[in-house]
Amino acid sequence: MSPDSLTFIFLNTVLANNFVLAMFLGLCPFLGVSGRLDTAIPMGIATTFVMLVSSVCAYAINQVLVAFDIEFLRLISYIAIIASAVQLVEMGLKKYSPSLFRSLGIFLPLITTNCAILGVALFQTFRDYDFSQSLVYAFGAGVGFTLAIALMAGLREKLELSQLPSVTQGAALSLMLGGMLSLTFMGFAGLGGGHG
Amino acid sequence: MGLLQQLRRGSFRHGIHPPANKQVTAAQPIRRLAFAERLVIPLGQHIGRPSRALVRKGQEVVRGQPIAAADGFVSVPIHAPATGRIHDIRLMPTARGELSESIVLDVYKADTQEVRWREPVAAPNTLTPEQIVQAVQAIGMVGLGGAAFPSHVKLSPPDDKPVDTLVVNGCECEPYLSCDHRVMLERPRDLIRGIELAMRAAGVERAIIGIEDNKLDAVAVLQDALRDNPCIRARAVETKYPQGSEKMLIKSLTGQEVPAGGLPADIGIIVNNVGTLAAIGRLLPRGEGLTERVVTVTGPGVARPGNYIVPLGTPIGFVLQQVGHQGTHTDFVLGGPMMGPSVSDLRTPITKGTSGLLVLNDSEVLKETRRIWPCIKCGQCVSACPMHLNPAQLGQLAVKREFTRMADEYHLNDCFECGCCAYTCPSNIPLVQHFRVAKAYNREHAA
Amino acid sequence: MTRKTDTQITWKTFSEGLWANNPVFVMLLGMCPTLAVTNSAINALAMGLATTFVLLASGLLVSLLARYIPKQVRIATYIVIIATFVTMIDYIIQAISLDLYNALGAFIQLIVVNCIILGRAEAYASKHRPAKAVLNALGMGAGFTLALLCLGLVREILGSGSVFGVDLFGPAFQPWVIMTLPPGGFLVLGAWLLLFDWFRLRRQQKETVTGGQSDVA
Amino acid sequence: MNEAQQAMQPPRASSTLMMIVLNGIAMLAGFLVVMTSQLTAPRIAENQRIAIEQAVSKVIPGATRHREFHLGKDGLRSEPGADTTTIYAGYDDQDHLLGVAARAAAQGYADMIYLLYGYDPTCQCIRGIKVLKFAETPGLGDKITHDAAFQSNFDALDARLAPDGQGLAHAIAKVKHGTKQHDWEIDAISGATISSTAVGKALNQSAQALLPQLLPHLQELRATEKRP
Amino acid sequence: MSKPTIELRATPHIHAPHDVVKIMRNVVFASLPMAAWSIWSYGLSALLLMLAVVASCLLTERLFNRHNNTLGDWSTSITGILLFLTLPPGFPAWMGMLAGFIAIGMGKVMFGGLGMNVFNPALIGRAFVQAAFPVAITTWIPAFFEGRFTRLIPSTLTPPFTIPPETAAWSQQVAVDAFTGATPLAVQKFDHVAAPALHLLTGTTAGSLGEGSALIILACGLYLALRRILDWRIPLAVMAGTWPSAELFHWIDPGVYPDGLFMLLSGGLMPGAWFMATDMVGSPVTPRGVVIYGLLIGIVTVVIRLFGGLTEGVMYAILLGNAATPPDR
Ligand SMILES: Cc1cc2nc3c(=O)[nH]c(=O)nc-3n(C[C@H](O)[C@H](O)[C@H](O)COP(=O)(O)O)c2cc1C
Ligand SMILES: Cc1cc2nc3c(=O)[nH]c(=O)nc-3n(C[C@H](O)[C@H](O)[C@H](O)COP(=O)(O)O)c2cc1C
Ligand SMILES: Cc1cc2nc3c(=O)[nH]c(=O)nc-3n(C[C@H](O)[C@H](O)[C@H](O)COP(=O)(O)O)c2cc1C
Ligand SMILES: Cc1cc2nc3c(=O)[nH]c(=O)nc-3n(C[C@H](O)[C@H](O)[C@H](O)CO)c2cc1C
Ligand code: SF4
Ligand code: SF4
Ligand code: SF4
Ligand code: SF4
Ligand code: FES
Repeated sequence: MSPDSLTFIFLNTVLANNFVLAMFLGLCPFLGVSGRLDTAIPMGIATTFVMLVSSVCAYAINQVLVAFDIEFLRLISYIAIIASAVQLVEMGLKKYSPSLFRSLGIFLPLITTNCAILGVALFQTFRDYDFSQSLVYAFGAGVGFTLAIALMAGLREKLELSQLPSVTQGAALSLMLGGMLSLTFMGFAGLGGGHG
Repeated sequence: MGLLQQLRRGSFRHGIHPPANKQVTAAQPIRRLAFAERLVIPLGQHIGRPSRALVRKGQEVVRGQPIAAADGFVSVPIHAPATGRIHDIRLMPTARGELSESIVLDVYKADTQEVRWREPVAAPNTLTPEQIVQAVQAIGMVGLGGAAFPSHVKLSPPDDKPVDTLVVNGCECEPYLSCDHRVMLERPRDLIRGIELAMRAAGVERAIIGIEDNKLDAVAVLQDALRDNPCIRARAVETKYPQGSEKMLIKSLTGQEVPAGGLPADIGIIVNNVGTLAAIGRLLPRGEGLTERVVTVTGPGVARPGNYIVPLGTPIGFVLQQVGHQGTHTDFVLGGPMMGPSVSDLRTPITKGTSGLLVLNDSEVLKETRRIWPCIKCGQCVSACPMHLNPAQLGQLAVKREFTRMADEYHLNDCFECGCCAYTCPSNIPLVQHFRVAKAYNREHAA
Repeated sequence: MTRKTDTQITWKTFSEGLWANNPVFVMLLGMCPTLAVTNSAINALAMGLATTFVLLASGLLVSLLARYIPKQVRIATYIVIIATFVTMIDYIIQAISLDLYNALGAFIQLIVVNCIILGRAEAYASKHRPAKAVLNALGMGAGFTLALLCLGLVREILGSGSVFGVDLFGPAFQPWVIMTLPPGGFLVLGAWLLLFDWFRLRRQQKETVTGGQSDVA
Repeated sequence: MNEAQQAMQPPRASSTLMMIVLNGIAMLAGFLVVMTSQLTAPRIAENQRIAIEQAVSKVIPGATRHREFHLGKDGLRSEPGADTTTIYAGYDDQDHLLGVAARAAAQGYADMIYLLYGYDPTCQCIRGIKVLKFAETPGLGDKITHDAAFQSNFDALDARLAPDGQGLAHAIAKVKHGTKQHDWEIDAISGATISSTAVGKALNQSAQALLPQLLPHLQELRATEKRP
Repeated sequence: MSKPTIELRATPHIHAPHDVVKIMRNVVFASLPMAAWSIWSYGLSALLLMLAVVASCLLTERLFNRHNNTLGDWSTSITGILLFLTLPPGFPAWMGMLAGFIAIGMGKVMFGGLGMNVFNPALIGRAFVQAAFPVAITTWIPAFFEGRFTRLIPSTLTPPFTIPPETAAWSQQVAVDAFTGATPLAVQKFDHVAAPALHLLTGTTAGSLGEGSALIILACGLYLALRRILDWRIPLAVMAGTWPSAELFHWIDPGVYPDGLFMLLSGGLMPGAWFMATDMVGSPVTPRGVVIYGLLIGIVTVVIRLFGGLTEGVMYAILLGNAATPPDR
């Protein structure tokens, strides 16, 4: 599989280089909003959505920046554009699909400023992805994030019924769980890579 | 529980196979037990409103005489189990755990104790359905299978729920018990008469007697007696606990499922225990009240186990004295080992719903004093639960006192406390106990 | 927006971020850079200093300008300010060492979204005088750097057998590769938190002398 | 975060002060950023140059200076174009062309492996590689950067062109550890077969594409020899 | 008749004869033949490693669980033995002990002990050392080497925290003809030569200590399945996930991808399916959940083996299965 192919980019971002478990992006929601499956999954979906939006925005704005040779404004413009785009999307949702807004809307402002979103924008730029690659990359990142946060939420829900020792009841447990999940995802390392 | 077996014999999914321990008692004919000096007759022996006492302290009564009257439709009268004098009417311990209003009767020792009081009845085959229902109530019949639900109520289904099938429950799936087995062997005529009366009363055309296949002799006896009666069939079903639970038995015999939270009547079926129908068949034509019942007295702690006809109200202490018992740690169980409650007070009386008196002594009792481990998620309970619940999850929720979640998300209220889950649990988690607490809590907080 | 009247500068202004409200260990903020770049002590230090710089500069600017910034665009303005300083430090690190820049990767730019910085700008700097804001930012930055170093040191010692690149144990040492890999980040931070929780519980147990309650049910 | 939401909404109180402040901040931000980027630009460029120089001198033994070219379909250019490949020509002190360095990349065990390799036109072989960026496992895959035995594969890795000039005579490929027989084979590192394979793959892909394009222009590179 | 103590008990008054201790003890017994085979194949080194790993597990459990005695339930010993079986022969004892410490400390005690963990403790231990010491854990020693009962593999007694010595040369020197140090999976993956099924069945190939003979594993697993100690659906579902997916790829390109039987019999699939996927603590409780879980493990294993960077994927697949086990139903 060629490392530039869309399938590879997708699988690689979802599994081998999972945004959360291997790239350390989006950890705040991963640790903070993974208490219950029924919030984690909408959170994941909302994040995926915002990633797609910001990927498109970042791709467009980067074309402009490169054209005018003002790359030093990249960070500032990315963050401003992403924030406003998400804001627009949120307002649009509220107006045209109130039901969708109710399920995803509460997460949108939370997501605007997290590293995973900006990470998608920055990494796709660093990797010189073209438009379709960028989109697939953003989608893969979102799916990977959703997968990780859903697994985490499932585990934490299960543990809710355990009699945990008092030492491990806090955030430490979440981190340890994250570590073990990350260990598990190491199994996917080299997926599609050049063996044989 | 292969599929083939299920097709051949009829069965339900899940359930357990505890050792039956029935051989000793099932092999012996029913015997009669002596009268105790003093009988304790609770007014609330059945489900529904307790009966109303008709007698006063000091009054003399003869055997068979009504001493308490039905209080409303879902209630039955009580008849004096022996000739004697009313000692008192007061609170006494009962199998239900709490103290309840009971008639205490001093038995005349010298009396022959024949039934001296009968309501005159017409020939049974001339009775209308209404008259049968009335008569069933008048003789104080309740379900002898354990639930003690007034039988006449079952036999008069509401008009909007027509019934077409009578399922006769001869499973006796609880280990140790064999009273129904003996009744089927020894009183098939009474049983068939009772079935016919019940069919007429409820207006059904068809009756099926379901009997676990460890009692094939009973199947044979009944099939023989029913040779020229096409409406009543006797069928063997798989020996498996809780085959005798009405929902399971209906599934095994007819393939139909009683909807969750519903009653058999919802799918046109009524279920009665063989003991109940045999008693109706025997007592109703004579106009006699229910004054005694067959009780299996057994267990490792009993010296002379067997099936005994015991006058209602006999304290278990007296029964035990008669049959002899031993052991330094004893667990007295009223009913079968899976669902019967433990009693600690030897004055507790045998009542209409008592099918067995089981004495578990040291070997069994100490074995039960086992360490409780955390749930290891082995799933044994899940594959045992006949209601297809998830006892493991329920149990964990119960520990965290998430009682409402248990009911709302995990169908706690479908659990009928059969005990299969707790029986199989390798961690010895007292699941049924957890569920009882949860249900009680939910009931209290429902208001 | 009421400006706090107390202008007293105390030790606590500084030390709050160092320990009691340590952004990583106590508030669990800025997790991504914390875990991503701490596979060696030098990276941890560089990241900590870079973040401190942004905290400090943005804190100062926000504190100076706060009273002139209209409420409606407050956050947007802060973000722009922060992004400016992040861009600056990004270039500065490139100028200092390309190797370091490559090791830290995009995480320098991701300081922009580090919750600590916006949180401090919003919750502290905008409500305090510049001197206090700077001192507090310094404390927070020091606390962040300290936490990163805690992680970076453990991960480098176990993962490479060295401290700041200086070999500790000689060539026979078997490195624990996992420590430099992603799971190591999670596990080491988890272990630190466990350790702190354990100490905290022990102290609590000593304080409230209750019956020896066992940890494990 | 809620305020973030609020803040994004169109300002209600549109006062001139607000405009001034906003503009002021934007200008300040722009000023700071531009200033920094201007101030650091020379240092950064110098850093990059040093990095490249070091890399080039490693993959082209003996090279002391290098020049950057951009190879496209229409030949060598000094400015990068849309479809050009950057190459570095390495010269010794006497300005003799020693070799040409180019980048190559392939998917390794954990992520992409980026390499610089040096091609020596005299021996028609690859004279050295330098791993620029990688994320292989320390202790295993990272041996490609420093394992002496592995590096010695590239002392003279055969990269002759096929007679038709359209590709390599022998594809560069890794073979299992200890089974190298030909000059165009790469002896894999035992325990890091995947990383070794990636190196082989990267070199092969790049050389197959680049060398046929490059060789016709070697003279041009040499032509610069005499120029200072 | 003396007055008896009357016990008041909740229903049911009788209980099935099994309990946790008996179940665990049976699993220990069932895993011993595999351990014995590994000791037969690799000699003293294997024995020593086993003792070290099990002792480390027991000590860790004791260390963290001083209040109630949890050593008696045998489950810790199972973790130890199974962990040992997943390690390569010649694995340094100190690394084995670290794995045991991590398995019990991080994989089990941290969650509250028996029954509370969400991941398979033994595999957490294994995954940790695999990521920590990737070289040591992919160093294979040929089975039945000469003098295995009189001398140790040089790496076994590596001093703590130091790099184990190279064993490649040593292996060649002591190898009995026809036994090589490369695992069948690696040989298949990199050279596309599949080992014959007979060798895999009888365990004359190199590999982890427990993956020697598929026949013995199968027998031990069947024993547990017949005694209803493990849920037979899990190993069947794992194999049902593995075989068809492997056959599918084999059908697409027989030259590169091995056939289903090879997939089933090679590597850790057998012990994984019968002994590790079946650890009920981390697996679903409902029959339907169990089948999905098994299929997932089987398919992920094939994907990792065929397309991943690693030659073996069973461990990661099971851990993923554990993680994906839903919280209820
Ligand atoms: C991107 C993101 C950032 C967050 N940042 C913070 C934070 O800075 N502080 C915080 O307390 N919670 C943070 N959270 C966690 C959620 O807001 C969490 O639901 C909330 O703190 C719960 O508070 P409550 O239980 O008091 O309602 C964040 C969550 C997300 C998704
Ligand atoms: C777990 C369980 C097991 C039961 N087993 C039997 C049984 O074996 N035989 C029986 O007659 N009734 C059994 N019952 C009671 C039946 O469900 C049903 O109530 C009874 O057959 C009705 O007949 P009756 O009213 O004549 O007693 C059982 C109930 C439960 C909940
Ligand atoms: C934690 C871990 C990290 C690994 N890292 C690498 C790596 O960086 N490069 C590599 O080629 N293989 C890596 N591997 C893969 C194995 O070593 C694989 O078995 C090996 O590449 C097979 O090659 P061999 O046939 O030469 O032993 C890694 C394996 C593990 C468990
Ligand atoms: C069938 C069966 C399989 C088991 N497999 C494992 C295993 O793979 N790893 C392990 O640590 N414990 C295993 N155990 C033991 C036990 O379940 C384990 O220690 C618990 O996970 C600890 O909570 C197994 C137990 C049984 C009954
Ligand atoms: S507990 Fe048993 S006997 Fe009592 S009502 Fe329920 S099913 Fe009937
Ligand atoms: S007592 Fe109840 S459970 Fe037991 S056999 Fe009779 S009906 Fe069935
Ligand atoms: S007691 Fe309730 S939960 Fe348990 S097996 Fe019976 S019905 Fe199911
Ligand atoms: S049988 Fe007991 S240990 Fe097993 S899952 Fe059910 S509750 Fe848990
Ligand atoms: S630091 Fe990454 S999401 Fe907060």
